[in-house]
Amino acid sequence: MSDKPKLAMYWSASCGGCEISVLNIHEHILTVDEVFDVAFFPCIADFKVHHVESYPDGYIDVCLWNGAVRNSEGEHMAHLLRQKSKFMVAYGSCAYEGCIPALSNLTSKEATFNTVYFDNPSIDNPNKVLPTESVQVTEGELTLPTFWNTVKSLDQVIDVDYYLPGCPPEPPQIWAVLQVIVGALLEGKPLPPKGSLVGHSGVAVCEECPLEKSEKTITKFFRPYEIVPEPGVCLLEQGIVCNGPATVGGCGALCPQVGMGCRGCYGPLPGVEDQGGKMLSAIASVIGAGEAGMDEHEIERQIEAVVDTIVDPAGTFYRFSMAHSLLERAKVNGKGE
Amino acid sequence: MKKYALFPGCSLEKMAASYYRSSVETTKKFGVELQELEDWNCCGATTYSYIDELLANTLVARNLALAEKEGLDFVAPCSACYKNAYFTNKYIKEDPDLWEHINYALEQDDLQFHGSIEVYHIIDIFAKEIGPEEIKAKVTNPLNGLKVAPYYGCQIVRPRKNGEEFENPQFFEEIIDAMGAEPVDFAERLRCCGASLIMTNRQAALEMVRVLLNNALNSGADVIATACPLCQVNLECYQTAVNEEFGTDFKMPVLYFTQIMGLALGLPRKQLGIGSELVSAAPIFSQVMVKEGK
Amino acid sequence: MSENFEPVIVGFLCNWCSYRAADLAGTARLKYAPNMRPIRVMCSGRVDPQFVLKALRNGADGVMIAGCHPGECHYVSGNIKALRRFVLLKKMLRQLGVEEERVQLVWASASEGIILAEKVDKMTAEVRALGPLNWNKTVLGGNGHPVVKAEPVAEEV
Amino acid sequence: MNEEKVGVYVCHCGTNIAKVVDVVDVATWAGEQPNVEVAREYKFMCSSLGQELIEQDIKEKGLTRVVVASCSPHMHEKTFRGACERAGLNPFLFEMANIREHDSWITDDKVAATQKAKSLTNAAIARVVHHQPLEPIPVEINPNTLIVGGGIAGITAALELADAGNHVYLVEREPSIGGHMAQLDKTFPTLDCSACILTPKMVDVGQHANITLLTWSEVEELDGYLGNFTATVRKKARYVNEEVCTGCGICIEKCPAKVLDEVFEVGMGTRKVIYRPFPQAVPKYPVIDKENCIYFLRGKCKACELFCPTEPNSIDFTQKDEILKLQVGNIILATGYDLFDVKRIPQYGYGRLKNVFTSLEFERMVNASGPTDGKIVLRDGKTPPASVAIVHCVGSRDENYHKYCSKICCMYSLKFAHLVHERIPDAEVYNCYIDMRTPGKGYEEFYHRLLEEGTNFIRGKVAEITDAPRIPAEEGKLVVQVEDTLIGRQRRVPVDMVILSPAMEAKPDSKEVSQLFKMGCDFDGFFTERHPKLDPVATMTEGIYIAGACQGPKDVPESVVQGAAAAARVAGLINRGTVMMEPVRANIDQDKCSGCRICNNMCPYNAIVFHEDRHVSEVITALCQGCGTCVAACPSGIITGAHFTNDQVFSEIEGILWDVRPEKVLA
Amino acid sequence: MSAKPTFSHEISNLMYKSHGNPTKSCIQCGTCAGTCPVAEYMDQTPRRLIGMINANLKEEVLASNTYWFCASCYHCTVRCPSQIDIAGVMYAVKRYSIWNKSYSEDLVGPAFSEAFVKIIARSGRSYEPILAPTYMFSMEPKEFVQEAFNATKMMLKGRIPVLPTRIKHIKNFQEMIRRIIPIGGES
Ligand SMILES: Cc1cc2nc3c(=O)[nH]c(=O)nc-3n(C[C@H](O)[C@H](O)[C@H](O)COP(=O)(O)OP(=O)(O)OC[C@H]3O[C@@H](n4cnc5c(N)ncnc54)[C@H](O)[C@@H]3O)c2cc1C
Ligand SMILES: Cc1cc2nc3c(=O)[nH]c(=O)nc-3n(C[C@H](O)[C@H](O)[C@H](O)COP(=O)(O)OP(=O)(O)OC[C@H]3O[C@@H](n4cnc5c(N)ncnc54)[C@H](O)[C@@H]3O)c2cc1C
Ligand code: SF4
Ligand code: SF4
Ligand code: SF4
Ligand code: SF4
Ligand code: SF4
Ligand code: SF4
Ligand code: SF4
Ligand code: SF4
Repeated sequence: MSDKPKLAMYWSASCGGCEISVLNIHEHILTVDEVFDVAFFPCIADFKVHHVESYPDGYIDVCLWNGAVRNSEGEHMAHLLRQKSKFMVAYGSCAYEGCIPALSNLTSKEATFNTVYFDNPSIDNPNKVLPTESVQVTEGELTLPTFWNTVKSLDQVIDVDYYLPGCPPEPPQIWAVLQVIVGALLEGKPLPPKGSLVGHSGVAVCEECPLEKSEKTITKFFRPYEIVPEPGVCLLEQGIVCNGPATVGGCGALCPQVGMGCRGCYGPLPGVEDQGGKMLSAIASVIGAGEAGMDEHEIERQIEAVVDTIVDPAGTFYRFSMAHSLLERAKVNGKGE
Repeated sequence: MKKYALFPGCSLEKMAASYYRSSVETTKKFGVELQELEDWNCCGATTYSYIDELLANTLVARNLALAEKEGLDFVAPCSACYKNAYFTNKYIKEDPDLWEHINYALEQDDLQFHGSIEVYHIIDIFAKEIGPEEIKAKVTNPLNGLKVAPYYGCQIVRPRKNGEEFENPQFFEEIIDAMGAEPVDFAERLRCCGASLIMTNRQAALEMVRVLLNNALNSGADVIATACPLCQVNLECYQTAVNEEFGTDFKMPVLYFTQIMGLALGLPRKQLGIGSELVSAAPIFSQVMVKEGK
Repeated sequence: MSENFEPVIVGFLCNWCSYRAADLAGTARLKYAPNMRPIRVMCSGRVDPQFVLKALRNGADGVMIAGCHPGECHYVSGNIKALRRFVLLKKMLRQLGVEEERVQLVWASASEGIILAEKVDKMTAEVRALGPLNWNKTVLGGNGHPVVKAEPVAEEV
Repeated sequence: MNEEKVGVYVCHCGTNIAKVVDVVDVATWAGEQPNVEVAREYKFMCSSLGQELIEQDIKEKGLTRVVVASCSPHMHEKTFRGACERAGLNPFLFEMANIREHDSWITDDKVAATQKAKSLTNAAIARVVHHQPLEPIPVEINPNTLIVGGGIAGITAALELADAGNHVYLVEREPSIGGHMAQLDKTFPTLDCSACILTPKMVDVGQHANITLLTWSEVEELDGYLGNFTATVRKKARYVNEEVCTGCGICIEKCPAKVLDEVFEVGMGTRKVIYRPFPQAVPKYPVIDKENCIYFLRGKCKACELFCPTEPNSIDFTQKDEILKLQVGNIILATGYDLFDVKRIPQYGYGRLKNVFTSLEFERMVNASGPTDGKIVLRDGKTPPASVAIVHCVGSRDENYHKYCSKICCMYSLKFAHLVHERIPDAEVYNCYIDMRTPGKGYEEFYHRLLEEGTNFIRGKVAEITDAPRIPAEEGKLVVQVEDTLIGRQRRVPVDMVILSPAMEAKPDSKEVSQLFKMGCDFDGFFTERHPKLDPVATMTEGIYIAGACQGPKDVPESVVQGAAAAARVAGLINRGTVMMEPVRANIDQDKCSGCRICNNMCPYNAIVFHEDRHVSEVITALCQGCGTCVAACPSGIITGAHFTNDQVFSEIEGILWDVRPEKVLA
Repeated sequence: MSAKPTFSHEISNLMYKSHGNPTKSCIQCGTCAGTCPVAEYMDQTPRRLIGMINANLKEEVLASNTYWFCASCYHCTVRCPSQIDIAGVMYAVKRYSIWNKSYSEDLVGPAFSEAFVKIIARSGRSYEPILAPTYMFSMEPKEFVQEAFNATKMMLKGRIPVLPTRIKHIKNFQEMIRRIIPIGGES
């Protein structure tokens, strides 16, 4: 191989959209190809783990890790790639904060398996077969990785240098970040401090969102299918839960612009510890119920009536950030595990 | 048809059989069925509490649990039984330890108290569940001109503390009014008749009866309506004793309000148990034209 | 559950009412459970749900938010905002498996030292009955991660 | 890690803390905590020696932060901030841990108390390193004052301020000032005539150049803060032009419509539809009661207009309510009280037994200008009673109604007894009381006078009043049934007249009023003072004061004292011109505000404005009171609540949970 | 705290919390005694009895007839401004005296109560003819004649049962009672 900087990208617990997003940076992909040597990128080239194992420590310059860590294999690969890479980038929401896979932190491994292997209407599993971690066959022992109860973000397993939010990250942001890295690698330009969240606007999505905003008083919430939003008006004001206010921008407010409330994939604003908690606070604050002067119980009853229309608060406010939230997971059956 | 578990209590078995019958007959007219609680036990009147409050509560809880088993709300025509049931129901729910203890005892009788039913006095059924409007609509024989003294006594209003109800209740008056009769201004209507003292302090009890009879008479009543067998016996059966003691000459009929209601509904006297009085109620029949049904 | 488990409850007390109610309870030498550790905020409306989550995450067995009665807020209606947030937070905490008794909102005006003391006693007993929460150990199995505070990079697009 | 040097001082408070908390242990332990430069314990930190200890350490050890673990910050925060300031440290770099009120005083468990003391101290240490130096905010005081309620308390306050040269707006709901005192006949204990002492003061108010009197008016809205309030006042239409009316009263004479006067005469007398509540009313202009006016009801009459002698005519049926905006710096509330509705105690028979009266009815009855020209008579209007029972504590000292003692009723009940003796010398008077409460200058002496006058005092709370006789002597009488507890017998006292002395209670709208003025009222509805002993006229809201019976049961002398005291407090502020306010304020980082507008309707003081052009929100510092509601709401986390920042509170949480927190989060 | 509880504490302890405030909160206002329809016949008015309890005058309280003469009308209870359940206190003292067998000899109340309880423990229901003799022996001859006269009249009108009724699973019922207290077992 040449002495060009080495690039790796690994796909852990995730949908793979992040891989595609890298390829989706249009003509810039040519620059990437020009600048880097690919050292490991199972999605586009046939590398095996033993290739990586054979590299000296720190051989890979930049490793883009996509996906949450959900089982023992992910953990192993994370440690391995950390050892072999100079810069470890948590690429995309799954790696950064757990994303959709981490929603299973709201329940237990058993319940997840139940859904996946038994209860799902498309499943036909009369013998109730579950994957077994170790099976003896004539050829010897076959193993599967251990499936964890809790989904973790990458930084809960290894040390991470940079975070790039988004599900997936948006091309201009990816390109901007790559430029910074390339500048550093090739021209010795300064890098942002270790642990930085990169590739976002630093201000909430609402700033990029062109919809008209006014003071908010919400008396009923709607699920997306229950309402046709009035064009041009802030969705939240119409009772459509939009996480835009609590989500760092950089995406260009793509969702709200097409009538779909921001789901929150870019994660919280820098300085905010818990995206769900903050969004919850914001939404609850503008509930239009319970005016001063009413009877205490009446106030509570009215508020409850409005809150009832938010069907799944945990899933709504932590859709992308469950693993990285303050509580990280739910307590199930009186305990965590 | 709305159904209730009727708790007759010891006195309704015989001493106040007329109250039992008239209650069943009159409620029936309004589509209400009173079904006697199967295998009930004495609720202890007030006497149990003298000895052991926990036991008293347990006895009552057994009856409540029986009614719960049937899925029926509990109705007692006797004010003392009602008071016991009402408060036991309340106390147990307020006190988890008591609840646990009582259920531990009830286990022996294959019963459990869940606290899922309401407790009513029979007069609540008329005053609140049926209501004066409906009574008025069903009255076929309005008791025009009959002056009735509504005697509340103690325990249907006390020791509950809901607003003015315990010092200035009106529901009895409203029922009498609905029957077409005239409720008189009976100032002493909330005063205790002394029933529980008749055995233990006769002198006091008789004076208490005198005060009530005197006030009823002064207020121009033709008859006293009661809603409790103990009050009825006390006010009626001891009139002779009062007359002897105080040199008075009371001949005040004392009927259960259900009996008077029965008359207004046109039920035959017999069905209402009229005739077993010790002070004849005959004068009131001659006074109001009573059209009896069959 | 250890025999003599004593819960740790973090209390967020409004400066104007419940903090003063706690002062009053002390001045009146009322004896109540020492388990609630108060943090003063200017208004129950200042209580960010993150505070509650943070306290639970950091080992509290319960969190009490205390403010003035509705209609008596020193800042007019901060407590109503607190109530709105609390109702929604409670719903979410239910999903997260946190028992209802562990996070409570109570009203105690400056003169209600007795009420505050009673509420603390009651809540302490309730949480004691539930046992320890110790989120990091029991729920996360000791694998809790340090919370990362990220700094944004200057935007270049 | 932070470079700050923290000094920690653990106070014994004599034995108040040290008896329960092992203060030495706490101090030693604190000394080992990160950032702590020095930790000491001392007997009395608030003493001058204690404060010097802090000052010395700041100077000698270069402390940059100070923590005192002692009593409530409401007690001594100011003291210790002062010590820091004197030593050249910004006072906001100080934090207090309350290990007395919240710890040593609430438990006897020494181990738990010491542990809690460590938690609270550690929380303060963790927090204080994140503190930032802050500067108090100066606020200018508008010299005008608004006084709400024109009873004796409000009148006194208005005159005090106005005489000192300050402008006052006095807003009164009724057509005349005077309040309850104007309804009274004589006032205890000296028995001077109420009108004689009140009228001159009312006239002063009416004529004072510095007082704008707004009767028949109510405050509808209040904005702003100490020094700069804006009150919106509705001046209801009087239908009489105050500019031209001379108050001659001819219209009143000629008006053909009479109605029951339920306000001033409490239903004992009548008044015309165009009326003055009472002859000495201030202002003198009458007012038309629109609800009952024949012209307004049927479009005909106008007798008042016809006979009005002024030119132009003073009657103006087209008058509309006026809305005024008043700019004031301070507000005094003197909205007074109401009497308990005696019908809530049915066994006393009011409303059913016609010769049962309330105290205020009796006051009107004995008043020479009242409906019976001062004659004490039964409801029939002619028969003087031969016996009168006066029932104390009606609705007071009773957990079923009001637990408190109304304080004034014993005294006025004695006054009534005296008035009956005076007007009907042969009458028997019975005062049924639980305890005779007559503390006050000359009050007990008054009681003794009544004992000598031959009043029958029965110590016992009346059980019931009935008209049902049990013996012939009771026939045709009201029977008061009561235990005479001093002899231990139940008594039935037959009388002709009963006077009930009802509890003094808060105005029915006191809750709304307290909300309108953004201050507190207690469970009973009386306005809450800042401190029950040391600050009884201030409220928790800066710039709002209270005086008179709206704060709690009170007689005239006490109402006057409070009115004057409130005025003095306000005058002090006006004199200072500017006051310094706590810099606990919110601030929006406008570079990071997304303009989502979540915070826009959070602020009760409308301190948050949205800039449409730049799409960002901003806090107007002068309006912000620092509640932090918007801080908690902002989903971007970019509103900073000074002195209560997220960093500070998060660190405090971590610190307070020092003994249970997961090690990793410690960092 | 091993100090012996005072009499007033003992009485308070005999009442469930739902029964209002402890006697200690009495302000001696006399509403109870002013209300009580039996006050005239009591040797101490209800207020004084409460006062005596608070003063721990145990002997005097137990010797009083007040609590036996209380008709349980609850009128005092609903009126008490300190929300003391006076009628409940009367019951508590009754219980105390029965357990300690310390009521005065000439009272009918205790004997009547015990007789009543025994019958119920035996049959689950009460039965007036058996009950009558247990209390009548204590009456004046004139009263006895009247009582017998009344009873006969009622019997004639069919208002007194000839035989006692009893409940079905009396064994279970008695077991149930034993779980609460051991009384009733021996009869
Ligand atoms: C029967 C009786 C006899 C008494 N006798 C004596 C006595 O002999 N000696 C004695 O010292 N005390 C006596 N008092 C007590 C005395 O009446 C009070 O102490 C005194 O009146 C309290 O004055 P105040 O100004 O606080 O309240 P108030 O007199 O009640 O005045 C309050 C004023 O505020 C007005 N107001 C209320 N709300 C508003 C609003 N929202 N906006 C505008 N205006 C409003 C009211 O209309 C009223 O004019 C007696 C009281 C009673 C009931
Ligand atoms: C045992 C007791 C307990 C109490 N408890 C309470 C309580 O719990 N709550 C409560 O509210 N109140 C309580 N009080 C009442 C309280 O003490 C007084 O109300 C209060 O102290 C009065 O304050 P003052 O300033 O008017 O008078 P003082 O406290 O007497 O002050 C008067 C000052 O003037 C000085 N002085 C006197 N004459 C002259 C002179 N000619 N020249 C110069 N200086 C002079 C005196 O030396 C003194 O320092 C209590 C009183 C007592 C006796
Ligand atoms: S729609 Fe969403 S992103 Fe757009 S302004 Fe409203 S809340 Fe913000
Ligand atoms: S500082 Fe507070 S705790 Fe210390 S001595 Fe002073 S009052 Fe007591
Ligand atoms: S118009 Fe109205 S106020 Fe004038 S005289 Fe006629 S009724 Fe009286
Ligand atoms: S002042 Fe006298 S009458 Fe009034 S509440 Fe107090 S004790 Fe009762
Ligand atoms: S902190 Fe925010 S909400 Fe509170 S007063 Fe200030 S600006 Fe208004
Ligand atoms: S809530 Fe925060 S981000 Fe939104 S407008 Fe207000 S300050 Fe700006
Ligand atoms: S009524 Fe209540 S407070 Fe008054 S004497 Fe009786 S027990 Fe005591
Ligand atoms: S309950 Fe007893 S003490 Fe009370 S009033 Fe009735 S009889 Fe008297």
